[in-house]
Parts: sequence; C-alpha cells; structure tokens
Amino acid sequence: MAQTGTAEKTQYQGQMHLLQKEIMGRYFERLTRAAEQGDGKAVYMLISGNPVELVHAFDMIPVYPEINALQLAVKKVALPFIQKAEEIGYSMDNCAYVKADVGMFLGDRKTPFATIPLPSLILCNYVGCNVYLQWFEHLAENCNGEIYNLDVPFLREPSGVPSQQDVEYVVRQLEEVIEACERLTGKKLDWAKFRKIVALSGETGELWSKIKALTKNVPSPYDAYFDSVTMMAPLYCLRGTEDGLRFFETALTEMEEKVRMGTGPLPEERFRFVIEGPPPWPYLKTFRDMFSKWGAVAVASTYSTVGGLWEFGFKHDANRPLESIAQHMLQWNVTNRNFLQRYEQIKRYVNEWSANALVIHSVKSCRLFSAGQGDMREYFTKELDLPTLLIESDIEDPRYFSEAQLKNRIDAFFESLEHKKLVRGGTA
Amino acid sequence: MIYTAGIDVGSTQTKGIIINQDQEIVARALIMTGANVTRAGENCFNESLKLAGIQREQVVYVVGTGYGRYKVTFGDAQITEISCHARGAYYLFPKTKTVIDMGGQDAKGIRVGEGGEVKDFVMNDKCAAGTGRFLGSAAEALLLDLDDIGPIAMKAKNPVRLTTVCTVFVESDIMSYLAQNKKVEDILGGVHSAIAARTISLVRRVGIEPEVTFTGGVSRNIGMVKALEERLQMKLNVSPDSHYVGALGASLFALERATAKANQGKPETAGAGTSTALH
Amino acid sequence: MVFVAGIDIGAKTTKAIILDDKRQIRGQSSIRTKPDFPVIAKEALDGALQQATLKQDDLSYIATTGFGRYNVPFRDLQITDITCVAVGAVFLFPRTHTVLDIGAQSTRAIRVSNVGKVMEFRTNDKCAAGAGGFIERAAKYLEVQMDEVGQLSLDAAQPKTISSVCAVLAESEIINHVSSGESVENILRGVHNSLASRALALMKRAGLDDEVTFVGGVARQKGMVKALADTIKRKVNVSDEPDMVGALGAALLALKRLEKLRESAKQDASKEEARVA
Amino acid sequence: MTNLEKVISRYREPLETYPLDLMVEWKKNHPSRKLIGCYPVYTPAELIHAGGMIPVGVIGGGNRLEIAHADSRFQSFVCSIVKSTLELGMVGRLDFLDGIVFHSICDPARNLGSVFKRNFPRLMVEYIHFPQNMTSRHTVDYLTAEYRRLKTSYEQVAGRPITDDDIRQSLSVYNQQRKLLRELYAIRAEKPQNLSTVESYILTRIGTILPAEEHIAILEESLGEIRQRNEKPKDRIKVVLEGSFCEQPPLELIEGLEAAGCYILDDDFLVGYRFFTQDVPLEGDPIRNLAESYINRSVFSGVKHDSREPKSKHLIDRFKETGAAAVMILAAKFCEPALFDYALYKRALETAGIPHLYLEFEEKMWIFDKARSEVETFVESMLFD
Ligand SMILES: Nc1ncnc2c1ncn2[C@@H]1O[C@H](COP(=O)(O)OP(=O)(O)O)[C@@H](O)[C@H]1O
Ligand SMILES: Nc1ncnc2c1ncn2[C@@H]1O[C@H](COP(=O)(O)OP(=O)(O)O)[C@@H](O)[C@H]1O
Ligand code: SF4
Ligand code: SF4
Ligand code: SF4
Repeated sequence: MAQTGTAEKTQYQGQMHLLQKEIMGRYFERLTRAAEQGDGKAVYMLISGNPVELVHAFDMIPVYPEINALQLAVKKVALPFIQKAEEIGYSMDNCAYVKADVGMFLGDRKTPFATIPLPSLILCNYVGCNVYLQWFEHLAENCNGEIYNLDVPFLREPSGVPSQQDVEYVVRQLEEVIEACERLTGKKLDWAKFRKIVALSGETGELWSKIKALTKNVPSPYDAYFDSVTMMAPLYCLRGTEDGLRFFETALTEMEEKVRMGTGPLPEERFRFVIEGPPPWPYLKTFRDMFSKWGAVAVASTYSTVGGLWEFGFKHDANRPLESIAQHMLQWNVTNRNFLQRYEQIKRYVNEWSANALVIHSVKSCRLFSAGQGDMREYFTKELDLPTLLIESDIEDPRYFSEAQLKNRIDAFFESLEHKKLVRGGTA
Repeated sequence: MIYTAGIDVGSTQTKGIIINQDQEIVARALIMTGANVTRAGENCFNESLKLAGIQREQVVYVVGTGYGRYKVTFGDAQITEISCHARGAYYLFPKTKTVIDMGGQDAKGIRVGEGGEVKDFVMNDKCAAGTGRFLGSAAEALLLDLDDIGPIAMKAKNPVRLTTVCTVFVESDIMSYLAQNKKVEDILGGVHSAIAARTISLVRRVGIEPEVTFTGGVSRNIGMVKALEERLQMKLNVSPDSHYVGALGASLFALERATAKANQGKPETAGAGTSTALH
Repeated sequence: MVFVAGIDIGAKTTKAIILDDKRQIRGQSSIRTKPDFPVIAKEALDGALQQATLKQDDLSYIATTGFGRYNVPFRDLQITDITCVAVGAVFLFPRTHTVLDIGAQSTRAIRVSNVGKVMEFRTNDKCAAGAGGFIERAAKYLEVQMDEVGQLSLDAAQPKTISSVCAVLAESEIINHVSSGESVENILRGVHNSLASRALALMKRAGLDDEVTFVGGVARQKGMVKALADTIKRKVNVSDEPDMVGALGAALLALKRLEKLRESAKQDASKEEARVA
Repeated sequence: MTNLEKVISRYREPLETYPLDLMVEWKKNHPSRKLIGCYPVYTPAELIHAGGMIPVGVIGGGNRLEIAHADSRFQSFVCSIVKSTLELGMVGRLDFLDGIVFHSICDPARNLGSVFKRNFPRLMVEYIHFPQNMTSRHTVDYLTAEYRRLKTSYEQVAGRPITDDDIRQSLSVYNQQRKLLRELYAIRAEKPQNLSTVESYILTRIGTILPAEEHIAILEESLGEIRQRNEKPKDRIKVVLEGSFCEQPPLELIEGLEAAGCYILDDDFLVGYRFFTQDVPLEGDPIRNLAESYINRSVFSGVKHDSREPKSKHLIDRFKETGAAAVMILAAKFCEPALFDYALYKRALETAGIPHLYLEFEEKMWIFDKARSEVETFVESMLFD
C-alpha cells in the first residue's frame, strides 16, 4: 500500500512537476536575458494581490523579490546574504525576506535559477504588509528605477467588503501605473490584449479554485501546504498567459485522477489539518517529514492565499479589467484582510474541508502573519475547542529553525490526537 | 500479576516508576542523569526493579520519556514528557486542567483535556533562564543547599529585583546584592518571584485554568510553590510524587499499551505507539 | 616627573596601571573584584603603587573605567571601557582597526580610527554564552585550571562542535562529549570556536578589518586566539597582558587629560564639571 | 518653586506610572463626556475633539506595568508597546474609554486593532488606513473620504452630528497647541541649556492626555517662564534624536542620555502630536484641509513613506538646521519600521560624514547602565581627540 501509494504519487505529480519546471524555466531564462542582454523591461512587484495582468499587457517582465528570497532560502544559500545585509545595518529583527533579497540585489543579482534584471519600474503594490513599503523604498535607493507606491487601503469595513471610494482610489492609481508603463515602454496600452489577459487570469483562477476544492476529498489528493507550493509560482508569474492556463489544466486533470484513484500524498491519511503561516523554506522537507510521520495532511493553508483568494468565488472579469484587479488587491487575498477575517477564513477551512486540527506556524520574519497569533490560538482552542498547535521558526532565516524542539512539539501534539482517537475509539 | 514501567530520563535527574496492573505504584527510583544517558536509564530501571522486588520479565512494557527517551533502548516505546506529565498529573489529580512542569533545564505549561490528553502546551528550552538550574546557581552563589532556599525565600520582606535572567550571571548579580547588604531571604525572594513571573507568563500562553498541578523537580521547592500560588491567586496541586509525574505518566501509558497489545496484538494502532512504529 | 593611574574595575578582576609622562609603565596589579568597589580599587592601586615605589600623593591624575568606574571616590575622571580599550589597543598596536574585548560578562567589538578614536561599536552583555563566563563554567566541568585552558585548547586535534546556544545547556553537551571519551582539548576548542563565531558576528556589525587586536582576560587563552584567527581568517594582535589594556587606556587618557588641563586650566575647569559627577 | 517646576513635579510621577489615570479622574468628574483612546502615531485628534469628545493618547504601559497576559497573545519578537497596550486593556485600565483608534503604521499595531475588536466588544474600535502614495493626484480625495468615514463613526459615539464649523473650531485649537509646541522645540534647538529634554517631553506628553484647552493654558504659562531662563551652557555634544516616533522611552532613559553628556536639540518623541509643519488652513472644506495637510505639510517618520524625497535627506536637513554635531538613533526594540530606517540612515550619515550612535530601548526597560555607557563612549569619542 505504502509502496504503490508513493509510486502513484511520483507518477502523477511528475507530469505537473515537469511542466512546471519547463514553463518556469522559460520564465527564468527571460529574466536572465533581460538582465544580461537588456532584452525587456522589468517591473518589480509584490506577490500579494499583484496586478501582473497589466505588466503582461505591456510585455514587461514581472519580477517578484519575494520569489528571489524564497529561492535563496529553498536552495539553502540565503544566510550569507542575510548576514551581508546585517553587516550594513539591517537588524537581526528585520524580515529576513528583505535582508536576503537586498543582500543579493547589492551583489551580482544571481539567484539559483536566474540573474535578476534591474527594474525599470518599482511598483510597490502595498497590499497589507507594511514591510513592502520599506523593502521597495530600499531597493529604489539602491538603483535608479522609477518607484510608484500603489496604495491599497486595508480591508477595514466590518462587512469585509471594500467601500466604493476604496475601489475608485485603487482604479485611479492603476491608471497612473498605466501612464507610467506607457511612458517607460513608449507604447499605448492595448486594451483588447489587456482584456484577453484578464480573461485568461479569470480562467486560471477558476481552475485553481477547483484544484483547491479537491482537498475536501478523503483522502486529500495532495497536501494543500507542501504541494501547493509547486502551483503558486506559475500562479503569480504566469497568470494571464497561455502557459499558465495550460499548467493549471494539467494540474486539475492530474489531481482529479488521484481523487478517482483514492490516493493521497501519504500511504495513510490519519489526520487532516489546516495550517496557518508561511513555511520554513530552508527546511521544507524536514518540516514536512515531521507531519508525514504521523500521517498528517494539510487540507488547506492560509499561505496559499497570499497571492490571491480564489476558492471563495472571486474571478477576474475581462469586462471590468481595472475594477476586478482592484477587487483582487483590496479584498481577495489574505494579506489585505484583517486578522479576524483570517480567523473566519480558517474556520471555513476547518468546517468545509473537514479538518481535525489547526497548526499555526509562527515565523519571526513575517509579523504580518504572526503578530498576534497567540490570540488566534486562544480563539481556536478556547472558543472553538479545536486542537491547535503553535510552533515557531522562520520563513527564511535558517538560524531560527530548531529541529529538535519542533519535533518534540509536533510529536507531543499528534500523540495527544492519537490518544483522543483511542479514548473516543473514533477515527480521524 | 503484571507490571509496567516508565523511565523519565531528564536533563538533570532520571526518574523511574513501576506500577502493577491495578495502576498502583510499586516502586520509585531517582538518580542523577550524569554523563551517560543510556546507562542512567538502565540503572534507574534496575534500581526500581530492586525496590519493587520483582524480575525484569515481570515488567511487560516499558515506556521511556524525558529528553533522553530515545536512549532508553530497552524500552518498548518512547513518548514525549509532555504527554507523560499530562497523563501522570491527571492520574494524581483527575480535575487537573493545567500542568506547570519545572525541570532542571526547561519549564513547560500543558493544558489538559477531560481524558488527561494534551490539549495545548508551551515550553521554553532554548535558554536555561528561570529553570531549576537557575535556582541551583542561586543556591551555589549563596552557599546554600537546594532544599533550604525555598523555605528561606518565603521569609522575604522586600524581595530584590534581579538585573539579569541569565543563569550564569545570576551569581555575580547575587554577589553585588550581598555587597549592598541585602538580606539573603530578600535576594532569594527576588530570585523566586522572578522565576515565578517568567514561568507564569510562559504558561499563560496555553491559558491557566484550575485545577493547576505543579510537577517536576522544582515542585519540591516549597518557596516556588508559594511564589506561583501568590501570583496566580490560587492553590496548586502538589503531590509527594510530583517529581515522578513524568515517569508515572509513562508507566500508565505502558499499561495502556500492554493491555491494547494483549487485546489486539498490534501496537501500531495504539496511540503513541505509532511514534515508534513510524520512526 | 609626573605620574598618573588608570584603574579598571571589571566584573571579574580589577586592574591598575601607573604611567609616567613618558608613557612608560611604572607599576601594575590585577586582583579579583570584590563587591566593595572603593576598597578593591584602592587595593589594586596600592599594588601598582608598591611596584612603582610611589605613594598615592605622587599621582597627579586618576582615571577609572570598567563597570565599577563610578564607585571610586578618589577618581578624577571616569571613562567607559570601550573608550579605554580602544586607546590602549591602538597605543600597543598602532595599525589596529578593530578591537575585540572579551571579559567575564561582556563582549565588545570596536572599530577605531588610527588615533584610537571609537568609530563604531557593538556589545553583548545579556547572555553568558558569548563571554568568558562560559569558559569558566566549561573549565569547572572539565576540572581544569583557568590558566591551563588556553594551552589545552591550542593542542586540540579535532575540535568538537558545541551546538547549544546557551552556556548552561552546553554543559550537558560537554558532559556527553566527555563520557563518549572526547578529549578535554577538543572540547575546550569547541567552546572557543563557538565564542569566536559569536564574536565574528559582533565584529562584522561594528566593522571588521585588519588589523584586529584582541584584549580582555579571555585573550590570555592561546586557544581562543587561535580559534578567533581561524574564524575571522585574519592575524590577531594580542599583548602579553591583554586584560590590562583597559587600565592602560584609562591611564593614557588620564595623561592626555592632564596635559590638556595644564595647557588651559581655566577654560577646562568647566569641562570637568560637565564630565565628572 | 516656579510654576514650571510645579507642572513638572505635578505630572512626572503619573507619567512614569499610569499616565491614563489622569483622565480616569477627569472622567469621574465629567461622566457625560466621551473619551477616545488614540494609539500612536498619527491621529487626527481634531475630528474627535470636534465631536465634543476627548482624544486620549494611549502610548504604552511604561516600565511599571507587569506584562502578565498580553505576551501570551503577541510573541516575543513583537515590540513592547503592542503588548503593554493589550495588557492595559486586559487588566481593565482602559475601561474608562468609549473607543480607541488604531492606524496602519505597522503590521503588529494593525493586528492589535483586530485583537482589541475581539477581546473588547464594548469599545468602538476604529482603524485608519493612512495613504502611502504621496504622488498620486487622488490621494487627498481618498484621505478626505477616509476622514469622513471616521467622522460618521465618531458621530455615533458622540451621539450628535459633527459640523464643519465644529471641525474648524477644533482645527484652530490644535493649530494653537502645535504652534506652542513648535516654539518649545525652537527653544531647545537654540538654547538647550534653558530647557531639558525631559521638561519639554513632559510638557508635550501631557498634551496627549489632557483636554487640549487645559494643555494650551499650561504651555502658555510654562513658555513664559522658559523664555526668562538664562542658563550657562555645559560642555556637551549637540545631537538630533530619531527613531522614537511610536513606543516611548522611560523618562529616566531620556534623562540618562543628556546626563551622559549631550544636548538633544531635536527629537521625534510623540511626533504624531506635533507633526504638521504649518497651521492647517481653516477656510474651505476643513476635512479636506486636514487630509491635505497630512499629505503635504507633515513631518516624515518610520511609518510615513514619501517617495518624493528620501527619509535620510529629511534627517540630514534637520541635523543641519539645528546645527547639531551628531545624530542619535534611538529605536524601540523590535520596531521594524525604525529598524529598517536605520539601514538607510546609517549609509546616508556615513556618506555625509555625520557621526551617529545607534541605540535600542524598550518602554519596559528599567536598567539604564548599558545605554548610558554607550552614550558616554560616544560622547568621549567626540571629546577625546
Ligand atoms: N529537593 C529539592 N528541592 C528543591 N529543588 C529540587 C529538589 N530536587 C530537585 N530539585 C530541582 O529539580 C531540578 C530537576 O528537576 P527534574 O524535573 O528532574 O528536571 P529534568 O527532568 O530536566 O531532569 C533540579 O535542577 C533542581 O533544581
Ligand atoms: N589566567 C587566566 N587564564 C586564562 N583566562 C583567564 C585568566 N584570567 C581570566 N581569564 C578569563 O578572562 C575572563 C575575565 O576577563 P576580564 O577582562 O578580567 O573580565 P572583566 O574585565 O569583566 O573582569 C574570565 O572570565 C576568564 O575567562
Ligand atoms: S513581513 Fe511577511 S509579507 Fe512582509 S515582506 Fe516579510 S515575509 Fe513578506
Ligand atoms: S542568557 Fe544565560 S541562560 Fe540564557 S541562553 Fe544565555 S547563557 Fe544560557
Ligand atoms: S513601536 Fe514600531 S513596531 Fe511597535 S507598534 Fe509602534 S511602529 Fe509598530
């Protein structure tokens, strides 16, 4: 069982993985070409609620410093850059995503996958995280790219719906971004093309939300935390392109296949949990094993919604391109929602994805996510009586990952869930 | 009559408990862990066998716990001290909702559910500040015996405010207070209340609901019991066996496993047994 | 002939140095710090005076430093360790760019100008894991004398890594190493290496460049000096009595101060008010 | 004892323990009046005042408050003020408030707003999103709309509509208050020996708590005396202090900094309460004027990002205007905005050859030796050569 299970896993995810490598590979080549032959203009942007559609419409190249940082961490080469940043004045307590990227940016701008081109436009889409503003402020001071702070009002109405003024405000700014791009590329925006791209984004988003719904199945066909990662890069970099669409079509078919076969990422699914917070990139594998060992599968994760929250019905609308991009930025991603809305999001996951535990991975770097997670834990354990585990490490900085301690906490947590199964005699 | 054992190999001291099938404690052993963790486990086990006056064969299941649990090679399973402390505390005080465990090198807070299962827990184990070791250093600095500092601390009229939490620096800190002719009880009072404050703010992360059971070696320190009770404004459960709670919990788990095994003969399905099964 | 004194009241030891106006050392002493600072400062000073065959009245100026610097009633001026150590280090090694001072309870990295002016500095005095206290505890557990530590660690064949970031928790690690038959030499070097890597981080933040001068009592330990040199991949200056450098710096500054005062006593009187008390 | 000395000694003690208790008393005597807590940094206090309510600065818990509950909600790597503010709420020290307003200054403070909403349902909890796009043609419109939204929710607490004239009235009150504060700071920049930083801090801080009219009276009287002072300058180095715009250092620390041998010519303590560089115009739409002033006539800080001009330039300009000899960066521990700024300041200051000292503090700190020695060392490095 275990054997065949893993065999199928590699076989089925293989297709998707290969395709992902191929299309992302092409994207990274494009970056390197732009960097080395000055072929193409780069726009730096942030992942959360990004207006990548506009960038594609101008045939400019989207560059995400967050992805640089992520890759440095995954390939375990971030630390020297972090330390370099700390030597020039950044604090131990600053977000290590920024430190790693700035450290890299001030050097030869080489990540394990590409050489990063200098920006023509530094588009700070300020969607939730305040660190974004300073990150891009610092990049701007270190190069002569033009900077534009796209100010996205935080979602603060109790209704959870942005006001008309907020939407208006963001749309007006997007128009200013268009002016800037027209100036930088020397050509007018081709609205027909733009609409087509937004339409593609709409379809892609829809596929992604279908894929996400599949983890409601028992067993879940894939791990909504560790496996989603594969699908997030294309979602951010290639959303609105044919490549992107093709990738998500393939992914959906494969995952539906796995549902039919009743196979999941693990030989046996003993626990279904929701996980909150970004992963510890430098130790992803180690971290995953700590859960796999217990037969625990993540069926939903807030982190997979930083770039956009599609599973609750949002879809880019080609007839209202700017408005729907504004909606995406304002409302449909986890980073611009307030803390209590995140509680609600998690609650929905727990109920609709039938999970029996919540794991909060509190990362020092990312206060956007972590500041106050103690209250979140309070809410879920006390108010909802949901078994909740809070563990601390970091998203980027390997110095904050203590394997023994994490293992101890995770083991104890699942031991107690096992124990509950015993006394209740029930199964997960 | 069958027996099971729990061996808690702690950073400082190793505790062993043997119970019979009626969950009665038939032996308790306590030895210093020392350098050789594996041997500590074995010695402690043999010691408790001796005290129980029974043969190795009569012990059908042994669970190892504590930071050295994976060195308990002769054991049938290993379970984290967190689960064991919860289990043991629940056995001693069935109304336990919160466990405060203060050991030699770490402090833990555990929220316990109806069935004695762990609902939530926190621990500090990166820094030896505010642990049994901290008290140890304080006692050394004052040339006092561990057993005495608690009672003395309770005499404090106006406890001092420590300038450091570092277990290493606390000595010189105490020295300078002595130089300022502070009273020994006030210094110790300060030490105890500092640790109490630190521990409580740690445990608050899981929420402190009565009843609260205080376990681990430090729970033998009456001064610390009082310091915690004062700050929490509530009574703490402290059993004469409080130091053995981890081992006790382990032996209870062992009994569960043994029974489960007897009934269905596959430990995998049984609770934490899987932790070993999947290693 | 004019004489001045510098007294360094440290967490562990108190040192005194007497200089003449040719900047020659006339006498020095080092004794264990006891909580009564005024008394201990006097003892240290007397020790140095005795060596210099002088009386306290022969001293024209006394500067104190170290964390007990304010508690010496008979001082003319108190100066922080960082300033003193920097001046002392540059006096001994004029090409010094970065000074590392590891004492019993604190570690300091200082970037200095060629005249010994402090340009930037970083300190750590919260956690013993980075300071001499760590070594003292390790030595205690390994049952070796402090003054043997340096040589032993220097003789290490394969240093053992100490992974714990806490000086206290490291002890169980050390004990395990001992029980698994690891040599005292290798363990001590392990401790030195972990101190060195912490020091490196600190030095980098203050600005690390040649030449590096290592002062403070821990610099007496040859193994530590080696560990540091290996870690920062640079040559490391160490004087014969690295733990006297603070007192030396204080004495040098006392002299400098005295000369200034002599020049323009009047105008500088007000300066004193501002500085002292 | 002069009046100024009276004021200082009257308020120092409460400020060092529980500043808000000043208004707990006040509320007892004015049970019908509504009080709205204001978290740092920038609060348009005018809008609250215009509703006949009192804006009360909730600026941390000082170093006497023991954090017993809040640090189980916010992790160890979050700044102190976030925890102490929550702690104040949890131990009932904010019960006298009718509402509290937070801002988009940083992620922890923003999440704190949500945590307040959940834990204190009785309170009106507002959240202002301050625009971070200072170049857009549409930002003033946005902020005006945001202030109008705020006004409506204030009206609900106040139980009455807030008219434009109410707001104009309040604008002129606060213009007056800020004018006096500017004079206070001008004196310190020019003759620091005549006004210690702690004195000017206390005079400013009480303005975040007391009703504006009372504060103005106190300021006018105090300034009268300060103008008369004529102290002999000490041999200290003159510095400009930056980085304490949100969490506030203990008074003893501020004192310690000066005692260690420097004059602080300018600082950014409580900057949100005196951050308009000119009066807010009264004629025309008052709310729009308020919004427009924030965009075009307010000082920078670690939480207001203006791509029109680098922050470091602002700082260096202030350094030059005041004629200081050095810059002191005093950042709250774990204050990410301040910590990020330092990386830029460090480089800019080094390039400009301006000596600077970097220090971290926490409002809850109560041992000042380390900070003091570091300042002493810095002062010495400038005096001995
Ligand atoms: N009789 C006693 N009185 C006071 N404290 C004690 C006593 N016995 C042990 N302790 C404390 O308990 C600590 C060891 O507790 P323990 O729970 O065994 O820790 P661990 O499990 O990590 O070995 C010692 O550090 C000591 O401070
Ligand atoms: N004779 C010695 N040999 C080796 N190391 C020593 C010796 N004396 C002191 N040390 C080390 O130096 C440290 C004290 O250094 P010192 O600079 O005197 O500290 P402080 O100035 O804080 O008193 C001790 O912790 C010890 O590690
Ligand atoms: S704080 Fe979090 S969201 Fe913001 S930049 Fe850092 S990692 Fe990204
Ligand atoms: S502060 Fe002391 S106890 Fe804590 S980690 Fe450092 S050395 Fe260990
Ligand atoms: S001190 Fe800094 S981090 Fe803390 S709330 Fe204020 S701005 Fe945010």
